[in-house]
Amino acid sequence: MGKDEKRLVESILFSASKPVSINEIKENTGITPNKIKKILNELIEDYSVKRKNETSMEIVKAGDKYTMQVKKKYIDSSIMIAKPEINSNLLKTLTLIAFHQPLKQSNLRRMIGVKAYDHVDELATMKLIHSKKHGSTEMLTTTQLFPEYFGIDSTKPEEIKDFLIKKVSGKLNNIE
Amino acid sequence: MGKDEKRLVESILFSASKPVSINEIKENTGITPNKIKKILNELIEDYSVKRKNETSMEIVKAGDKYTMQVKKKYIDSSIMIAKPEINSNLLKTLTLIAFHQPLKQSNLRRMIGVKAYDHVDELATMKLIHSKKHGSTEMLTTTQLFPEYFGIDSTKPEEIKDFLIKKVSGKLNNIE
Amino acid sequence: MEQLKIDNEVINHLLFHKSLIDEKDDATRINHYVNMLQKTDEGEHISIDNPFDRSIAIAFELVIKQHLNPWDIDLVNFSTMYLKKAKEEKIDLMTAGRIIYMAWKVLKLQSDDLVVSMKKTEEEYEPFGWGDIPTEMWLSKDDDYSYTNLVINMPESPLDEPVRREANRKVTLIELVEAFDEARKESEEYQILEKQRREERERLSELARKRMKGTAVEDHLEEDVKVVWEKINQFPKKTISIFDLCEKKGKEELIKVLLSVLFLAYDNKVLVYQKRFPFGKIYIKSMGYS
Repeated sequence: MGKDEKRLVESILFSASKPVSINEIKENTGITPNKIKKILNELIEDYSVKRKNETSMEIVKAGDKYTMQVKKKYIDSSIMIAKPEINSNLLKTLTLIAFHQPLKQSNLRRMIGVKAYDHVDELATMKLIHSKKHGSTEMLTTTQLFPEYFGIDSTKPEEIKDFLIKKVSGKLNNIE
Repeated sequence: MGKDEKRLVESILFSASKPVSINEIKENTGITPNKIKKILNELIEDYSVKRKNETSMEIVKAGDKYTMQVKKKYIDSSIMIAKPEINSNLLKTLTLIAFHQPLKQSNLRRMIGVKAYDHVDELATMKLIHSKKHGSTEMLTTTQLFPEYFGIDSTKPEEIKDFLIKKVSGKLNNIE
Repeated sequence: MEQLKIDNEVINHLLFHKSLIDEKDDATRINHYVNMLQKTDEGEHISIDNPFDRSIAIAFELVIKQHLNPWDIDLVNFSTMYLKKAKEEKIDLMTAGRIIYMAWKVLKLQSDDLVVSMKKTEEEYEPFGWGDIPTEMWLSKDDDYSYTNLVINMPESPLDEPVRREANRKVTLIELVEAFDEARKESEEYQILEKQRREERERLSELARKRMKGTAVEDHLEEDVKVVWEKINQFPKKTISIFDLCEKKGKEELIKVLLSVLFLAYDNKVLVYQKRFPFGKIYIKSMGYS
């Protein structure tokens, strides 16, 4: 039954606690990849349009994967119970790396000062950025985990950049 | 607004990933306990009656707490996609300790290398193993929680050992 | 042409290290090496009185003559060549040996425990190549500049961490049993490898001991190692930072402590690691007497 398959995919997204790939969904449900793609698009639409006011969750494409998460609007209350991992200064540094990537560590140092080194350490430990030796400095890029973690619908640097620009202007408008 | 409060409570149930009490919901949302109770009953009804065929999740009362979970019907496919609470490297170390117990930490070091120290720390924190000073090293044994956790019908080290050997030699076929 | 590039690399390498240290402190020494290097480049043969400087000078000479990349030196080959060269030059083998010996130890430690795990975590995902590095400064583009400033001065971060479930499940019995089977196999393999490593280590330290026998360096080093080991044992925590072991802030003490810690790591008394290589903080984890 088509309807049941949709529920099956939904239950996977709910239980996974992390973004899942179409392949992982296939392995757990036996549904064909094409059908899974169709179901996922339906689910995204159901949550964001049809049931918009009747749910506090959303389903989003995150990198090449899919995930169920709390809508932004309700994050403030639920964040207390789910404990965020990354403090806001670190998030800013990550934003700069993602925006300017590939970014030389020495340039990051010029942007934010000596804390650059600690931040790079931490972000690399979280596997959100890559740091690769290049002559006497390190070249910083975001990893594949980055769009997955933040629910960004692209793995392309240029599109990630667009996303980040939108985010900044969104935040600035909210403040005013 | 009433509708928004309902969504707020729902987002808490979703993100908590474990049963939460009315008090915990109150602390995170500021809604009064009486109202929370009302909202929870509405949510239970929404998921189980109104939206019965449009969701694979349900909200249930578990003791004095409330939780959002996958409906029984969909559990079989979705359960394995969640991460196990003990990661596979740690699990391997645990089985070695269970098999060789009482096992000197220094011998564990010889079996698996320096990661032994971190693993012992973690397993002890999870209360799955005991570590007791013995001369210059630590003596490792499994706790009572170990057989409980895995549903092994014995607390005796010898029987646990037999169990592991039998299961492995049975080529994993007889376990059910 | 190629030769010239590598020579420049060596000088860059030195200048890079110079930029990392205090102006007064060791910079004069590095300057000295740079001068030395430029002289060899001009065909002048190195003749220096200080035995330590001489052994270092030879190291540089080797790197240049053998076209080695100073950022990525194969220490095994390097040590062989270096010792041969040191003998030819009638260099004080005690100092020369010490340099190689320490380098070897660090390398051994890294290859024993770190390389394996590093290989595993390395990602294949590489959206950029070296050609993608912008040649102009980020400051030179208006948009980039203003974006950077906006982000830095915002009261909150533009990125929000999404809230997802963090649910996990219990381990199943099948997983337990499979893990046991794997653990047994891995442990057997590990022990075979460990035996080979031990034999190799013993062979090497025997070699080094012979070389350093009865020297002043050996005596000092042993004393230093003893003191540092006692200090480590006084800490209630198992994991400490290398700075916890230094009383003053001087570079000399730091190097002395680091050398001792490397010896202790080599003897399996402590575990030394960095969260990030090469400039991350150095941590030391005591492993007791076991």
